Amino acid sequence: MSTTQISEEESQTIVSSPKSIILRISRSNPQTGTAKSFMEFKVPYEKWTTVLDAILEVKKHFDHSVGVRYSCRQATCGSCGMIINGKPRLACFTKIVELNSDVVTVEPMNNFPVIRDLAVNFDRMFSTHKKLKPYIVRDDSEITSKTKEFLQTPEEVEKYIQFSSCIKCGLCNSACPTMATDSSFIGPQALAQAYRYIADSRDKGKNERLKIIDEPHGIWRCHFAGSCSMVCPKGVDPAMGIQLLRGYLLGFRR
Amino acid sequence: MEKQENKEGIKGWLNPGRYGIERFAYWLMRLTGIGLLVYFIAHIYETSTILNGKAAWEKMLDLTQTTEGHIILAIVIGMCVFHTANGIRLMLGHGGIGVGKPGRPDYPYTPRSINMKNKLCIYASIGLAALAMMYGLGVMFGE
Amino acid sequence: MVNSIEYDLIIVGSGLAGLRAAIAAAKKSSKIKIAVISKVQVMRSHSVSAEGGTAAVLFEDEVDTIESHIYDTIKGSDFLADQDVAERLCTEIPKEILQLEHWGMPWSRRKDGRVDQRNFGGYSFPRATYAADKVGFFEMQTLYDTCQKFDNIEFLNEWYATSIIHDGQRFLGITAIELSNGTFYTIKAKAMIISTGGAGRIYSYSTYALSSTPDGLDMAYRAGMALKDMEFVQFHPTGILPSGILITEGARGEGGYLLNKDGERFMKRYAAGKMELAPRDIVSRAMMTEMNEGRGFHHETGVDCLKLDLRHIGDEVIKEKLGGIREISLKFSGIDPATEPIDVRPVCHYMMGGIHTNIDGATELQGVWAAGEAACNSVHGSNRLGANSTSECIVWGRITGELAVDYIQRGIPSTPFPLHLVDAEEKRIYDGIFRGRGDVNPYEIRQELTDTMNDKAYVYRNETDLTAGLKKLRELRDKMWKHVDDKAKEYNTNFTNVMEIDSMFRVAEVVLIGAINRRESRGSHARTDYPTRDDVNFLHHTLAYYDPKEPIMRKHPVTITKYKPVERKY
Amino acid sequence: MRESIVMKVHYGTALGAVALVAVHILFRLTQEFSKSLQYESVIANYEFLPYALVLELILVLISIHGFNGLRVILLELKQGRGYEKAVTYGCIAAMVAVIAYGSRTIILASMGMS
Ligand SMILES: Cc1cc2nc3c(=O)[nH]c(=O)nc-3n(C[C@H](O)[C@H](O)[C@H](O)COP(=O)(O)OP(=O)(O)OC[C@H]3O[C@@H](n4cnc5c(N)ncnc54)[C@H](O)[C@@H]3O)c2cc1C
Ligand code: HEM
Ligand code: SF4
Ligand code: F3S
Ligand code: FES
Repeated sequence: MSTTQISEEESQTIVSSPKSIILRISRSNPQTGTAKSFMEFKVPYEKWTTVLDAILEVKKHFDHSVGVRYSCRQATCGSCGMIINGKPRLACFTKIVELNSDVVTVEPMNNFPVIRDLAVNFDRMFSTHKKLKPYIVRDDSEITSKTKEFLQTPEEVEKYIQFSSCIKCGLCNSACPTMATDSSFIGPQALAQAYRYIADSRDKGKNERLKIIDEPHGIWRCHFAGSCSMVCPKGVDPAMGIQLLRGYLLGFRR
Repeated sequence: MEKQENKEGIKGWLNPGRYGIERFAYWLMRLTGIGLLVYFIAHIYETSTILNGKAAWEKMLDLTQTTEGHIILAIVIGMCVFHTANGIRLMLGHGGIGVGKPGRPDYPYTPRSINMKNKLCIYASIGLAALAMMYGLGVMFGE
Repeated sequence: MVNSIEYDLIIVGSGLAGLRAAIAAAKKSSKIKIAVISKVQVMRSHSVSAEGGTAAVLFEDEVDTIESHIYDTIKGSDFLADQDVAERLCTEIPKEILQLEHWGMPWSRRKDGRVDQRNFGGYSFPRATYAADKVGFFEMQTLYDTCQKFDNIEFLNEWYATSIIHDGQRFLGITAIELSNGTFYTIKAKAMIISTGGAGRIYSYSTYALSSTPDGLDMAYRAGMALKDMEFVQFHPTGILPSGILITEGARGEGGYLLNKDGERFMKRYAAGKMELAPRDIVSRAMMTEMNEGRGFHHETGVDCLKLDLRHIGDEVIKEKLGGIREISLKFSGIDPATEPIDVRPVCHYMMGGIHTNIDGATELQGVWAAGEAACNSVHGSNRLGANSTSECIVWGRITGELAVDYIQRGIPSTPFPLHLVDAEEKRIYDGIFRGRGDVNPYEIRQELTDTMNDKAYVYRNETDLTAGLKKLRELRDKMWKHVDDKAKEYNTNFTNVMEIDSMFRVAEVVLIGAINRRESRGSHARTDYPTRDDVNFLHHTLAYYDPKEPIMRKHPVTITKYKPVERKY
Repeated sequence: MRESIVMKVHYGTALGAVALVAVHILFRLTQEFSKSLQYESVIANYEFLPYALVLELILVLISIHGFNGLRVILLELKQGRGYEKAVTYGCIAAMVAVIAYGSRTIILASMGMS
């Protein structure tokens, strides 16, 4: 059996691999009361095989019923966040070889309700994101026939572009220690987005957003543990965004 | 509820192996905060015995001025120094100072808020705490 | 009893087209209840992968003209585009770029603060509006975030639509499964917009997201709508090995070279005027020719490839404008494009064909519109220019969103809901698939099917291969693979995977039959046995209608306004 | 109350405490450690009014800071309307109790009531 999906015009070349790992997949189905247990599979890999490839290999050939969310396989859609060998990561952006381990354990992300196996429920994160008004707030945000663009220099773009790279994968929320116990905390994902829009020179919604995050389970429940930034696969650095955001509330910044 | 949300729970507060020194500092900050609060309450109770006259005060001293007492006091000194020093770092950080400037991230991404400045401050806080503890022990046992 | 819910407008598919439609509709009327249905979580749609740019004329005050954009599009299409439609695209898109800008899109800027543009294949001027090399991602984010303003847009995340219910004349609703708990629903509605995107996963070497399967096309096809021009499949010149992840055309737009084994910029032999920035069909054919004639590199995975050289562009420009592909290249091939050329090979990338619509995006069924890659309003003809697809998604997203609301507001007489159709659909998927029996692994069948498409209907095609492919496809289809081993209701991706495979067979068949029938070479469809364009016999669109036995093929005229077909040279 | 005001108080009390605890400790260091603990010298300290004032301030600031810190931790630990109310009021009550008890010592001792 081959792991690769390469094929070419003339004929399909199968590259067989001598190397393999044990993939341990966490299985559970809370809706039917099936408790968490691990299933192990021996999966061959190449130097380019990602953890997602390995899981899909299992799904293809060993057990069709593995519940896993995926789509883009190139770290842009944010579907495949999970705990891999103990750390929150994107399965499609983690190569087996990087893990330096003969055993790869995959579990659903922490701090999200599990739907089944590796798939978790994002409802709360999405609705929190919505609550923070993640859009340009100003009266003339709709164009008319005479509209010209709002000018913005490359330097002004630089101020928010990194926060704009968030793929809503939820890894940061899964890593944050506050999220580990506080189910009402806004969380790093949404806070970073609040900052993304406030830092945008076109936006005028700063005060509205600051009001929303200034509540007992708001921005103050971040203690600058920085774990969110460590796991973020896109370099968003939510920890920085949150501290800068708090700067406004503390009067360090205008 | 907690189970359903797959929360890590209190053990999720620690995880320094997974997330590094910043996470350790976070946890130490909590621990020292609580520790100091406990000491503080005890200390107020301790000092209140002064109102009951010299005998009571000295009885209390007998209780606290022991080897264990001194060790506890040294730990409190350490906690206080760490909590204070790290607290000052955090206050600056929370205000957006020393967390880096936003800008285009380049792969492989290294978050600017997790920087040497902060790490050094954490190490310094721990170092200072250790020094203070040793100094305290020196003073207390040095006679 | 089947669960039933009701909306005014349902939008199936939440890519650029679907989200733009949702905003247009919500803006037009806050009273209309809108549902956006997507089999993935809304913001995870395939559109996030679009990299290079969105074509629009923004600098009419400097050099560019809309007229030129129209002509480039038509010439790029090898004159199979409907010219009135191309004109609509090019006149509408500049406004949309500004509207996105006003909603927060982080377009890359010029020093003077205006929105910047870059070069792209087949255009006479730099016309691809870009945001580094994550255009689709940022557009999706802007639209998704803007949707949050409207309280009458409801997202049905991870709902899999299975069929369209109508009474022969008018649209009445759909059936769908909520994946998180496996509940089967009928969703009644007054109007529908199909924006289920492309179906490029019928090829195994593909830039598409793994979710880009033809379920939406198939749904419309089964409901009696025609699929148009499905034989035209675009192969992008630069996919990396082995995953097929895209290296954007923007890389060549910023000045990248394509090199063969001899270190030669071979494009000079195929399109001396435009070199690497010729339209994609031409570049891909050139690359296949180079490799077939032995001037390719042998990649360690066993296939041939060529090199995309960006070294002369410089590290800083690469980081600034091509950060995404730098990340992909470093991660997946361990190559830093600033110091080493990237291994690339033509890869399935776009489907010009789709659900047959008119210039307004209206399908043949009253109350149903189609927009985006799932639709074929014939703006791209036989070959799409890079950066014109996101433009199309946005323009027709808005148009169909507004028209659907108009239609709903005009009032629709109520008709009894044909419950027997819901029963029939329930039987089809639950008895036919979920409880199906068989011993053949459906995932292996899928692999074989997609490999066959890769083998037999790739850049260069011929009668023998195509008919062999069709034969193989039918053999595979008749094997016993229609069964679902996972019996759980909750998040049963095994079930959806098998339904996807089912739809792949019908749509792949149309692609192959269309390709067999078109005995000419036009745009992306290159027949080695008929190497020239034949305007006498084939200047027409292909329509395919569903029939349980075999698709019924028809012809449909091309709208030509000002531009007479001429030989296409770059 | 807005959480930002509470937290500003939290930071403010921390800063105040830094200064005052420094004074408190330095004051103790002016004497030899064991001597500083002797009944007479402690009483003398209390009776030195400015110092008593410093002690009172420390007491108030640290109580506010410490119990607010406790409130924060407890809020993060568990959620729910009733629980959160109980935590908030519980912390305020405990804070008031500690301040009252501590103040009693300081006031009585400084007035030489012992
Ligand atoms: C790698 C890549 C790069 C590209 N780069 C560019 C570029 O630079 N410029 C450009 O102009 N174009 C580009 N394109 C093309 C362009 O991205 C796509 O044509 C466009 O994004 C399609 O958008 P869409 O809205 O039609 O559908 P998609 O974004 O494909 O969305 C389809 C939606 O339909 C949903 N769906 C499908 N089936 C079902 C079902 N059965 N039930 C419920 N929901 C369903 C999916 O969940 C998804 O939400 C690129 C394409 C690729 C593959
Ligand atoms: C004297 C200097 C002190 C400084 C500069 C200081 C600073 C801080 C800061 C900045 C925080 C917030 C941490 C965060 O939100 O992440 C904090 C929390 C806390 N402090 Fe202090 N503090 C000091 C003294 C004390 C003392 C003496 C006590 C004990 C009574 C105490 C108890 C607490 C508690 C319980 C917390 C909450 C812990 C947490 O949220 O992590 N602090 N301190
Ligand atoms: S901030 Fe980073 S980790 Fe968090 S959701 Fe966004 S991309 Fe994921
Ligand atoms: S991990 Fe959590 S505590 Fe703050 S810095 Fe990140 S949100
Ligand atoms: S599959 Fe899209 S991020 Fe991993």
